[in-house]
Amino acid sequence: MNRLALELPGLSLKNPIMPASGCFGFGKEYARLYDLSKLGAIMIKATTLETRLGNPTPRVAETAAGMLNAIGLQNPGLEKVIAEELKWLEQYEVPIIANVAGTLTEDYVEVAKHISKSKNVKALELNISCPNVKCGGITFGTDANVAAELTAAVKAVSEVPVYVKLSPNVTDIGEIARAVEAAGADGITMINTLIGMRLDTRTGKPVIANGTGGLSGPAVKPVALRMVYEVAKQVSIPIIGMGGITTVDDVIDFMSAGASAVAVGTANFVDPFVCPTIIEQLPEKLDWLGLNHISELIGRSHR
Amino acid sequence: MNRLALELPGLSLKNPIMPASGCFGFGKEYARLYDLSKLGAIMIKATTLETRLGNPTPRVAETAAGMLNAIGLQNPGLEKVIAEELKWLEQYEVPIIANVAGTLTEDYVEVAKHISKSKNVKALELNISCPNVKCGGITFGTDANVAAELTAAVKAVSEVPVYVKLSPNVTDIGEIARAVEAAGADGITMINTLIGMRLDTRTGKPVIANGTGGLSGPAVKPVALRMVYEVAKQVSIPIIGMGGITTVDDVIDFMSAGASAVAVGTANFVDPFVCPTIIEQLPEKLDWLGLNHISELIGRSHR
Amino acid sequence: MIRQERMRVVKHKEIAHNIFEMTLIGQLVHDMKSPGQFVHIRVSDSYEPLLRRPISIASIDRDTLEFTIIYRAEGRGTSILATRNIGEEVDVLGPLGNGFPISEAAAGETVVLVGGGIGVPPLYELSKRLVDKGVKPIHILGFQTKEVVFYEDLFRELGETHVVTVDGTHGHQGFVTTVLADLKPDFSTYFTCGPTAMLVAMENMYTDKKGFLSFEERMGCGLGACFACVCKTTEQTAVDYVKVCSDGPVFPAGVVQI
Amino acid sequence: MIRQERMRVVKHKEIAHNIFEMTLIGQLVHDMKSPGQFVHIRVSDSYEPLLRRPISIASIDRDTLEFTIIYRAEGRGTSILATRNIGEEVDVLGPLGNGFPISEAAAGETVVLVGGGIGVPPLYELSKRLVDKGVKPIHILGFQTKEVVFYEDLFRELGETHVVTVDGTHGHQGFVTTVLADLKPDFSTYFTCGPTAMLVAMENMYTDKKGFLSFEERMGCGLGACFACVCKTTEQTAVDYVKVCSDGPVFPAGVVQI
Ligand SMILES: Cc1cc2nc3c(=O)[nH]c(=O)nc-3n(C[C@H](O)[C@H](O)[C@H](O)COP(=O)(O)OP(=O)(O)OC[C@H]3O[C@@H](n4cnc5c(N)ncnc54)[C@H](O)[C@@H]3O)c2cc1C
Ligand SMILES: Cc1cc2nc3c(=O)[nH]c(=O)nc-3n(C[C@H](O)[C@H](O)[C@H](O)COP(=O)(O)OP(=O)(O)OC[C@H]3O[C@@H](n4cnc5c(N)ncnc54)[C@H](O)[C@@H]3O)c2cc1C
Ligand SMILES: Cc1cc2nc3c(=O)[nH]c(=O)nc-3n(C[C@H](O)[C@H](O)[C@H](O)COP(=O)(O)O)c2cc1C
Ligand SMILES: Cc1cc2nc3c(=O)[nH]c(=O)nc-3n(C[C@H](O)[C@H](O)[C@H](O)COP(=O)(O)O)c2cc1C
Ligand code: FES
Ligand code: FES
Repeated sequence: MNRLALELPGLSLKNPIMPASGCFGFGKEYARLYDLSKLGAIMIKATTLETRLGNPTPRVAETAAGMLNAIGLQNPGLEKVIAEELKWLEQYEVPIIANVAGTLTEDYVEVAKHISKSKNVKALELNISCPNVKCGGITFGTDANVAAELTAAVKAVSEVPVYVKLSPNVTDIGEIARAVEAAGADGITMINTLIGMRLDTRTGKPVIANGTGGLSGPAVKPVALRMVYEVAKQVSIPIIGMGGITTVDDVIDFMSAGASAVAVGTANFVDPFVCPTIIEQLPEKLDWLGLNHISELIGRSHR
Repeated sequence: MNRLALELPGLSLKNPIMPASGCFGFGKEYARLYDLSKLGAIMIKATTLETRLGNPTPRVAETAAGMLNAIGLQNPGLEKVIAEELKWLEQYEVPIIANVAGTLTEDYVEVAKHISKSKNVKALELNISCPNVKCGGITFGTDANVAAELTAAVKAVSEVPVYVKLSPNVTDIGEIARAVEAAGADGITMINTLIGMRLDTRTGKPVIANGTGGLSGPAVKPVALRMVYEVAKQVSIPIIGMGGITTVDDVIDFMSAGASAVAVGTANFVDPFVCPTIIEQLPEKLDWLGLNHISELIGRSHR
Repeated sequence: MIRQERMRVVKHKEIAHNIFEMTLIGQLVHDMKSPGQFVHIRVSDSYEPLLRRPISIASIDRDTLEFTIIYRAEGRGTSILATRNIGEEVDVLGPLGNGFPISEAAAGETVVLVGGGIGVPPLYELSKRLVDKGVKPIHILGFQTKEVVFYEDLFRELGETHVVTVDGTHGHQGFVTTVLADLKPDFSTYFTCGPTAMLVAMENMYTDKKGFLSFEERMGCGLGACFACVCKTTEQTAVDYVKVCSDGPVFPAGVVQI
Repeated sequence: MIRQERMRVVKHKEIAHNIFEMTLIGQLVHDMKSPGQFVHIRVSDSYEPLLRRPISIASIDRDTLEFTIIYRAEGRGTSILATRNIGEEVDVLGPLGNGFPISEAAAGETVVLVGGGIGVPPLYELSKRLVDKGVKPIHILGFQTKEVVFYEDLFRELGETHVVTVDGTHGHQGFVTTVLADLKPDFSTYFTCGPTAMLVAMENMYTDKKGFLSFEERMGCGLGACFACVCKTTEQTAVDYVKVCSDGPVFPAGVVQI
């Protein structure tokens, strides 16, 4: 028995660990470091209909136990992602979760329709929560009705289950979660980054060229955990939790709070081997907790 | 000329540094360490109509570069605060900002009416944003209309200027800021804590007895700074900025983003001398920046 | 006076499994009054970890301006503290709180000092002071297992000492209360510091005796300002609550609701 | 191969004001190929500071498995790195990126190596390799002021060396371009690393020459995955952008839009 294996809509996971979107590119760079087939899944960089060049640099800034980024959804565009990146990823035994972004509903629908046909794309992750693009992205993520409509539109065309990625920059994340569940979402991924800012103390001007950026890393873990805990109480579709996960203990915490799997973002920059390391450490942690199977962790905070 | 002196509604500040509410009690403990007259002002612990005993312990938990608290507005109640705490504080040359909390609008009004008559209370800070109490507090802080109504009701009875303390746990903090400004607020203080959670990895249960708590400390600075920056663009009343301020550079950053003064919370626990230390360092920092007066800092990010 | 001082490490060693003894030197020692007071230690100059750690004062040497703490390196903070080398500095805030009242025991009396695990350290300075005063201490020291026993000989030098381990690998087997039940000592006052379960057991066992208990609670400021470390009091008490950091950590039996 | 390794510090000293030279030993040195590559250093095991710091490889000794970096201790991260003692370990990821193409200079040719401030270090290994190959380097090294000049003698051992300081406190006064304008050296190729303003000046001065420039950009992963360090390219280029960490940090003149 594989003590770490889990089944989620569309996803047969060897283990619940996957790199978060935007923190792993399309896998090529990390494939030089370890075998990507070790991963539970891979969430690829946001894909949009057309090529995007993203925001001006500097695009990242360090903060206390965290970082800000304003990459701006840079990606080669749908066509190239399918023909080159996803094709290349086929050599690995790992399900791909395609992070889908856009400006208009039609963009999302178009990307979802095509990318969901790729052989190794087993689920979509609707990025309705990117704080770093002028329109689209986060606007979809902060209004429950808009989020629900987009979810329904994408569900109508997708050939694989659809997960919706929630923004933490809202008054009531439970409301958005319930709305997308009602609209047919198969799962939820959360959280995207908190909007933040850093100034150059000398000049008083923003360090990030874009002005604001998305805050991620250990600093946001308490906020992410609280939101996962809250949403888990309100929906019955599975949650893929993320936000500051850096250690195997963080994984335990997110699953205890109600996540069925987790994603690791920023920590990949700190330790590029963090995902395989955590996967290796998980069985021992289960022993320490006296658990047989990873699924026993899910939602134990609520019991 | 005092290079650090500033005038805000109701407040003649020797300097822009004040301890944040709840992180300095009513001053007695820190008075054993240094002369409170050095401070720009003091924001006292939230005061409610009746004595409150607060939440069960543990009430605090450490997180990455931050902490969670769920004190639950413990305080001796209006009468004792006026008769004992404020009375005792009269020996110092320092304006007091009274943090006012309650469950119903009437509670706020009642506390505001009486406490604003105290000799050394030069302004009120309406705590519409405490995440750690069952009702009142944050419910007032997440709906612009409710916040505006409460502000107007308190303004009607207060004998001193009224500052409203905003919650960061909202989709659009600018909306709330504009609403309370329109309702007559004389100033804004921000931010209160972000709602967060920590779990005991072993048991899977929350570390804080209350379940969730308020996140503060350096971890939240990027979020606080971004919100101050945003609100400064949208209102013309002054902002007292806070959230993670620990060093003199943090003070420069918040004032650059648009704060007219700042409050220091969690950092008092790390270094009880942090406020006087920052005050001492400010003139040298102004020299470094080539500025004559602290007021030149205010909002320079926007220029 | 409470001071914040960068104190120099003059001794530092592991005296039992994961249990460290650290001696620090500095002016702050001048102000250390009663055994049972504690210091609030910042283990790192960075934001990680952020909060100070409360640690009891285990012994004080006013002549050399040195004092000693004994701590278990367990979590993030104490593990970092354990890496400090001799000659390095540690940021100490203290002395804080109110310790054990020596005045409550008269010369010639017998008292029992009951410690559990990392609750044992403050009893060492307490015992020294009591002995100085002519009080006769009986020490009952409880530990999990042999590996984590410390200071047994030092306590023995001061008076009758019984060590008990939960797993029986050293001394008696059981809990401090097991030993007390067997021993049935004749004494006027007890002083105790250790896990809450132990404090409860002590209060229950000696409802008729004068006792002083040292409590632990998560802390923010350590000064009495933040209301993090509040404990409810029992009905017999005039106040509704006490703060462990500034009203305690030592309270007479019957004050704190446990 | 890119490795992550805890490497041991074998030498560490301040060689100019706030400029440190650190030598590390480990397996990772096996894979260091070209001068101009860099390593990504984690200065602390805690979350503060969180991100790695990119630092150029200044010299490589494959026989002893040692390599050297030279860095300015300025911000939070590098200041912590500066406190590392000999014998301690540092978490290094590398070697990363593509360095200067030695193959672009033929034996007997003269090349100029132009460095500014902390852009000087990678030119040292480059110069050694060029000299080994029979290429004749002319070094133009620019610094702010006398206090921060380093490696002057080491470069002089390898070839003609001109030092210039902005304030004229050491060597010539002015910028590297001031020296070049005076000197009017005859050369085939230039290699340069330093502040962006310097790179711009070099490109503008030698539009007709073959040149290779090493760029700096804020980094996340250092591996090419996060798109933090992207630079727009000029119109002459086939791609829209390049990543400094994985496509660079060294690019031929005319590739990066500056
Ligand atoms: C008055 C007092 C005296 C103490 N004296 C000693 C002593 O002499 N020797 C000793 O080894 N320990 C003592 N403790 C317990 C000691 O404070 C904790 O073991 C220590 O704070 C744990 O920190 P950490 O970095 O190992 O753990 P972490 O898990 O990193 O701690 C996380 C947070 O929880 C707090 N915390 C964790 N455990 C406790 C606890 N038991 N009590 C209070 N706060 C806690 C920490 O201070 C920190 O804020 C004392 C506690 C108090 C309140
Ligand atoms: C390819 C490359 C090679 C480099 N080689 C050297 C070298 O050999 N010697 C040397 O002294 N410096 C070198 N630098 C610059 C060095 O990376 C920065 O000086 C260093 O990261 C600053 O960190 P800090 O902790 O001092 O500053 P902080 O202010 O604490 O840095 C905050 C954040 O900004 C980033 N940052 C700050 N300045 C720079 C910069 N100039 N370039 C990239 N990121 C920056 C840091 O990496 C960190 O993420 C190089 C940079 C790059 C990109
Ligand atoms: C550099 C960077 C780029 C990101 N790009 C994307 C993206 O393209 N799409 C997306 O949905 N989330 C993106 N994110 C958000 C992460 O997927 C993740 O939700 C967030 O960083 C919180 O997790 P962490 O704290 O583990 O990093 C990005 C994050 C970072 C740091
Ligand atoms: C222990 C603690 C108690 C607090 N109590 C109050 C309070 O009573 N009223 C209030 O308005 N804010 C309260 N706050 C919030 C702070 O005033 C401040 O808004 C917040 O902590 C952010 O600032 P910081 O990061 O500097 O701590 C409290 C914060 C802490 C840490
Ligand atoms: S720790 Fe702050 S009141 Fe006790
Ligand atoms: S630093 Fe991540 S792509 Fe270059």
